[in-house]
Amino acid sequence: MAKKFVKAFAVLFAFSLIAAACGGDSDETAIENEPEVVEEEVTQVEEDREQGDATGEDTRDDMTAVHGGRLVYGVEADTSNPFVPYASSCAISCRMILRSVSDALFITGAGGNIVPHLVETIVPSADFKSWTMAIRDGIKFHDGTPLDGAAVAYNLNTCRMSPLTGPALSQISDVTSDGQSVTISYTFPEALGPAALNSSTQCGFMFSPTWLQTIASNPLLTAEQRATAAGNPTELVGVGAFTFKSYTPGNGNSFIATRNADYWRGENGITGEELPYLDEIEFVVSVDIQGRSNGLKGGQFDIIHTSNADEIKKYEGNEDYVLLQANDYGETSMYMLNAAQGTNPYAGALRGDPELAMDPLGMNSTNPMIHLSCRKAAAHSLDTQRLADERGAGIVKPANGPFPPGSMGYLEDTGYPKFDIAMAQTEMEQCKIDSGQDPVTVGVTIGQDPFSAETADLVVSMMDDAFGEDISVVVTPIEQGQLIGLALAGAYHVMGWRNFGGVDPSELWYWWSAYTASPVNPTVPELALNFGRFVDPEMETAMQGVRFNPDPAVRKASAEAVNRLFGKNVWNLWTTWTLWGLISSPRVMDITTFTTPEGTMTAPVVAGKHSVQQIWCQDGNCQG
Amino acid sequence: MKFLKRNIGRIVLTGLVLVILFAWFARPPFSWTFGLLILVGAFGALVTDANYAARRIFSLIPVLLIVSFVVFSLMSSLPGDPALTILGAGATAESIAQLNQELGFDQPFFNRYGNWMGDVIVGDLGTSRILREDVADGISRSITPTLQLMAYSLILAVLIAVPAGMYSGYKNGTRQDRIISYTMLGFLAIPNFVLALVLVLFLAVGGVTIFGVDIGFRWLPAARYVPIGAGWSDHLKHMLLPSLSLAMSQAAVFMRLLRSDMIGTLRLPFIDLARSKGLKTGRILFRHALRPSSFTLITVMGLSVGSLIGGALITEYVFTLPGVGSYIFTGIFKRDFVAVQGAVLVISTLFIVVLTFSDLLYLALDPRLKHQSEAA
Amino acid sequence: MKVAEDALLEVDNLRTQFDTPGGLLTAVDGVSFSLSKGKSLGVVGESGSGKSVMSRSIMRLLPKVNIQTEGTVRFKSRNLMELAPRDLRKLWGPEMAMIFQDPLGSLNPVVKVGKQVAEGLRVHSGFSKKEARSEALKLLREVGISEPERRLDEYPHQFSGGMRQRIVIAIALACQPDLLIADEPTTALDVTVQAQILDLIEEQRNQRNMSLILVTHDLGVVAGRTDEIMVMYAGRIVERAPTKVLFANMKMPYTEALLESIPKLERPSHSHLLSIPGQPPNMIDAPRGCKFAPRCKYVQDRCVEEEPELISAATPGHLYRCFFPVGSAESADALARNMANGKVDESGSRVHIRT
Amino acid sequence: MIKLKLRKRTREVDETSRTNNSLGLMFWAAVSFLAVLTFCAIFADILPFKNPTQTFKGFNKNGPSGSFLLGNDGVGRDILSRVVYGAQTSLVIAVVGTSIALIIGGSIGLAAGYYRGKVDRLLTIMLNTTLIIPPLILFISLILFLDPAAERRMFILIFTFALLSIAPIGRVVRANTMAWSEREFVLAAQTIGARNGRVMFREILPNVAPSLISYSLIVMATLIIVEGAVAFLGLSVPSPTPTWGDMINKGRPHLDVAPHITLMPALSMFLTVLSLNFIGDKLQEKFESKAAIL
Repeated sequence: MAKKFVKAFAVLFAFSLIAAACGGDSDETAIENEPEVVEEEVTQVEEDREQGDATGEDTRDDMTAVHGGRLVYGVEADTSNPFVPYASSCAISCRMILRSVSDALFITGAGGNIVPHLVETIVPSADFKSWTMAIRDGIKFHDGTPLDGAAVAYNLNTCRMSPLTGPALSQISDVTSDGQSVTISYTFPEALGPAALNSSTQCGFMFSPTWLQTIASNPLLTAEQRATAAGNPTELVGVGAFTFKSYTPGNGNSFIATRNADYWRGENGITGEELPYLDEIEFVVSVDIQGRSNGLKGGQFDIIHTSNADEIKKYEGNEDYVLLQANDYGETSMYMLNAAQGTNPYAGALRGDPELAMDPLGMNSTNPMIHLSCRKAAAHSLDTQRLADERGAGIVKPANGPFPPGSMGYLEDTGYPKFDIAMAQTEMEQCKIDSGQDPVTVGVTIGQDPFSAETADLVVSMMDDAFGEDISVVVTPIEQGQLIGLALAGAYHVMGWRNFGGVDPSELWYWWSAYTASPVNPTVPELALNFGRFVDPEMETAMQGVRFNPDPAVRKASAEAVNRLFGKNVWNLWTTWTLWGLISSPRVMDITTFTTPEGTMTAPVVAGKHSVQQIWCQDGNCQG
Repeated sequence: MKFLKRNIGRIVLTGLVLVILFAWFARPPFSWTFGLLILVGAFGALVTDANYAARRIFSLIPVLLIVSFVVFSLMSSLPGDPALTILGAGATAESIAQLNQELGFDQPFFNRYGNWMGDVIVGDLGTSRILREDVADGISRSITPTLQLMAYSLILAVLIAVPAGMYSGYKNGTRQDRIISYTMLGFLAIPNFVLALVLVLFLAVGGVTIFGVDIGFRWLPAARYVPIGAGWSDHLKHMLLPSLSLAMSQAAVFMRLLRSDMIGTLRLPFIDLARSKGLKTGRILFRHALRPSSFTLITVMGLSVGSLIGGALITEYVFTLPGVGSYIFTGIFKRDFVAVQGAVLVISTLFIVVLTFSDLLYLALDPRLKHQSEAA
Repeated sequence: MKVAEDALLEVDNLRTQFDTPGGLLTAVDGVSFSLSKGKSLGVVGESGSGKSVMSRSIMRLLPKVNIQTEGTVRFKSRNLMELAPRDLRKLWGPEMAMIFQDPLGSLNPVVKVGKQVAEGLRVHSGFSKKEARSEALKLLREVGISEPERRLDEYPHQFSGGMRQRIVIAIALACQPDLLIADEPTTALDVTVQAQILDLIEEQRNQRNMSLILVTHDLGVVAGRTDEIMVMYAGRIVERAPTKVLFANMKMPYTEALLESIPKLERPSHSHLLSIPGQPPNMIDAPRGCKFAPRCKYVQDRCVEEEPELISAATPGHLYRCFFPVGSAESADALARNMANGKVDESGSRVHIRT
Repeated sequence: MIKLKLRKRTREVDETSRTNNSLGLMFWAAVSFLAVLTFCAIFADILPFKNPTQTFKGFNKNGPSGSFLLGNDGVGRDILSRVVYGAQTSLVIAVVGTSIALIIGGSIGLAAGYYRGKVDRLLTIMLNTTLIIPPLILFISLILFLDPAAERRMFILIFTFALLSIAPIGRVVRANTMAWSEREFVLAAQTIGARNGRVMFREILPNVAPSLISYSLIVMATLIIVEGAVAFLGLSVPSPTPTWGDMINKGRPHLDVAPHITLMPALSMFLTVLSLNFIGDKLQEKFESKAAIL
């Protein structure tokens, strides 16, 4: 009974930490999230895209994998420094690196279910408030430290105590270990438990505690230990298929990892498999999509990734390259709005401060978007179909909420304002009264790449068309990696963004909760995970229905209610469902294939991320 | 005592070299600047006299002070809460207070300047909170590709400009002269960022297809940096397009200068004498006319390093090169003040050193000036 | 015109024209003469008389752009006008060499003098670096430079004007040329140094049995130094004669004027250029008749109407171009007439009416 | 003597084919191009150009057509009007920047060249100080440190560009002033007791002016390119105000499918810079040969 319950929820629940992220080339910046249920194996890319979830699976004919080769992967950003999970704003590029040097406790299965990977078995207590995991025996970190219960507990505790990742793990009350087993205690009954620590979650990746103890930023260290800590937080010591070789920060530089001959799934490992196939893998930072694309065409990169649909479209039908498209685990592209104003009774209650200010520094006081009328006016003025057609090369669809088609909570009509200039102008009149501004002045923060800037130009022009002299928009480009910082600190009015991918709405609660909408930790006065900083009691109620009610019908209704609340309150300006593209040389095989030691297939692409252990190149040579 | 007096220049120079050597070993990024400084000093001592070279190098000190002051003033005019801007995400109240203290924002301006200069002199440019890296390390790492890029561009520019300028000056007024001059005028008008795009499009990524015909090639790499250690040919292949895109407008400037100076020189009587000796035209042009025509060119080459550095910023961005330009570029968009400040300081120092070098080179090439400097 | 059998250089009807914005400028106009081996010829004329252009035309040193040269220049029976630049280069240095007016300008300021002297030797005689250097050393010693070992490695600006000209001479002599053209070699030098340099040239010419063309504006310079003198005016030869004959019996009023302009002790040397009143004619649109007519104190109507031919005088080898040769009865009459009608003043100077 | 004459003559000969009174067809072509461009830029609001920031739905990346003569950019804006309004930005920055530099650099150069000695040394040091920091780097630091928010970008651009052009202009004026103040008429003016200011502005300046003007054109050309580089990095006047460099940068992602988006602004910049350089060259040649005759 208990086991069945777990399984049912395992499919539904998944959890992700901050996947602070940045689309180096897309017009929005991503906060990555959870896998979503893949309804079926899809073969026809085109067809799927019509349905809103193209496959990312490498469907080329099976050939026998061979060893050897050096893969050069052009990645979009250098956002990850340092890589230690508890301190990293880890975007897709960073996740790819984590996947190469370490493995996660769990991994997302092909059906969106959660499959144990480093964990062998998992058993909950009767009240689901405590979960005990058995870690596979015999696995060693690259430095020889054994992966035991204590090591896992140490990793989890660094994340719990970190100001960055702590808030997302706040439901964990304690982590204890004994031999190869780890027990996690929760303050609430948790239907899913630690399975949330999967490969989509940076804290699910395990690193050597011996090494972590040498890192000065480790929150578990005492002041004296910190003073003598001399380890380098970028020189990752994990359990992964590749071992750290070198890392140099900055555009054009790279992270290099070489084959780990003692990989636990290798010939010397506990499973006796022969992973990985590649001798070496190099992730080269190339923030400019044109630079990345040119590098692929010029043969400097063997594979690149991008969420720039315009660039993806150029590779369609190009037989010199293999193009995989994926929007399975649906992120949504949007213009995020900062609604911080007034006080927050929810967080205030937790902190014992009934007057807890949402915007203590007054950074958002001149933002007209704190008024519903202004948000509505902006939403009415945006022709999202046009954005999809002209900026997404017609291969992406306009979005109307955080839940893409096929996911729970998706609605044909969420009540989100439709493109309607007359309505926009009506709302704008109200907005001018509400905000007391004429013209209404708003700042838009975007990534610095030309494509994002051009998209922003289009958006501004749409607003000009609708409002003319009534609005004044100032666009500020900033480096992708810094966008997350501004979002966390609430230092923006409107921001180009990409977020809310996930299997189940329940895992998205902390993005939307009032508890995380204002300073979540007394020692961190600025940071909030609810980047939009909206306090919505109805949203709290609806999210509780999604999180804690086991009845699928209630959950679905609650999720739809969440979607409608977004539509009604216009907390974000939705643009399109995000599409990821992996473009590679045809020599690179099995890019997205990955099976567990038990033979379970895993999800090929999770919001652009995929495993690298089973990639191989024809004739053991990626460059040909 | 007499020995001391007579050789004061030599002694000072030796002392300077020792100090610099110390700084070199103390911190890496200055190895470049100071290394060059040593070269310049040695070169100066060789071609002129030690006294003059030492004087010239000493005169750099006030200039360097001005630069550091300008850079520091910029840093001090930071808008908003600098600590917050620097720390960004992940800042704690504690760390903000600590940083404010560390940066000494509570102290008066000149105290801060003094402290900062103290750090800079021993090679400590501070730590970038955003890159989470020692700025000096970052710059010393990224300056290698930039210096290579600049060196290759300069070499390419000279290789293009000298023959073209000499030929054009020699053929002054003819159709060949006009063709070369107008072509170069054209290159002067093509911004390097456009040239970079065009070169990549047509020589690296296969060009465009017009009416079903592919125009373009895939001869050269379009991105990435390969260090010399990974093989010279590979290294040069990767550097060719970036260098070329930087070199062309410089070549145009150089060529035009050389051409007009060449025309002037070829009118001088010693060219007639050289001809009357029965020398071949090539020998006359290269052995007799080139050197006296190259003085302006050398000065301008020194100055052109300034625009090359600016150009490197763009070129490195387009070609995904991890140079100092990329470092500054990222720093700007990440609002990483410490990193940009350090990089600007190092680049300016480098620039000044190069200018001094070109001055001394000028001196070496024109014995008349050397004579004057000795007399003075 | 008859040419001696052993002529080293024969110039026949040489004409050099410059293509200028104002029109075709004729700098050298139909010059013919010959020079035997070992002989020396002085070419005398004012600034702009075409003597420098002529010497360069003979050497074929003029640039090609916008300049036309006609006629023949035979050197050792080869027509230089038909030689390719390659072949000319082989002549320059070992066969014929030139010395220029400005000793500082003639030396490359950024090349050590030793190198400049040795350069021709390296190119033409195939000397090694060392051989060329020792030969250069010898040459410098021959032209009278003290401490030549040290001075080989010095730059031109470290030498005085006279020393520089000595170096230029050394360069010209380096490859033992058969013909030396010295174009105003002493103009830029002090009077005291002038004589030394001229003596040096003379001495070297005798030693090497070399032919010499000495171009100068100063009749005094060539007096007694060259075997023959050729006087040029407006691009033409106006008088030519063996030196002694010329001084004894000059026919051309222009030569006479030049002679009068030789610096006298009581007059500072730099004033001599102004001593012939009037200006040389415009060479683009030259007047009909005798080119010297406007400045000539013997001028008659005929001189303005008609240009005199180059005719032989009684003395052998003496040619001149005048209707009223100096010392003849006609000229005395002409002068008297001019004084009478006020064209010439009491002192015998031509009165000029500014137009 | 004859030597000098000869050289002067050959010099005139060389230059006939090029300067020979008329400035040549190319010169007038360049002048007309600039005149048309300037006219369009000044009267852009009156002339029938489309709104440069208006995006036309469904026209994105369209090639040249009847209603959009130079085609449309990545979001459907009219490239022709963006080129014209971009010229406005470029020309304003170049002209104002150069003018300020002319006034400051010109005065410094004039004083340094006229007074010589200590004044000269001091002013030369001042001029050289502005050369210490490489131009683009100086500009970028100014942007970053003074105004990351892009609100006063235009002002900073002009300020920096003026600062950067002071030294080159000052040097040219200084050298010219030195040469001219040796001339007889200047000495004459000085001997009759004219005041220094009068001599500088009445006697020297008019003679220095021609070469100064032609040099200013070359400085302007340089500024246009530097502005382009700055805009290419996304640091010039904030979007959506059109500038050529920004248009080139934004056309970059579409280079392989719609090259005209990049080509048109690049071509405008190329022609403008070429014209300015060409006119500057020609004028310099002309003034130089005139000065030589004097």
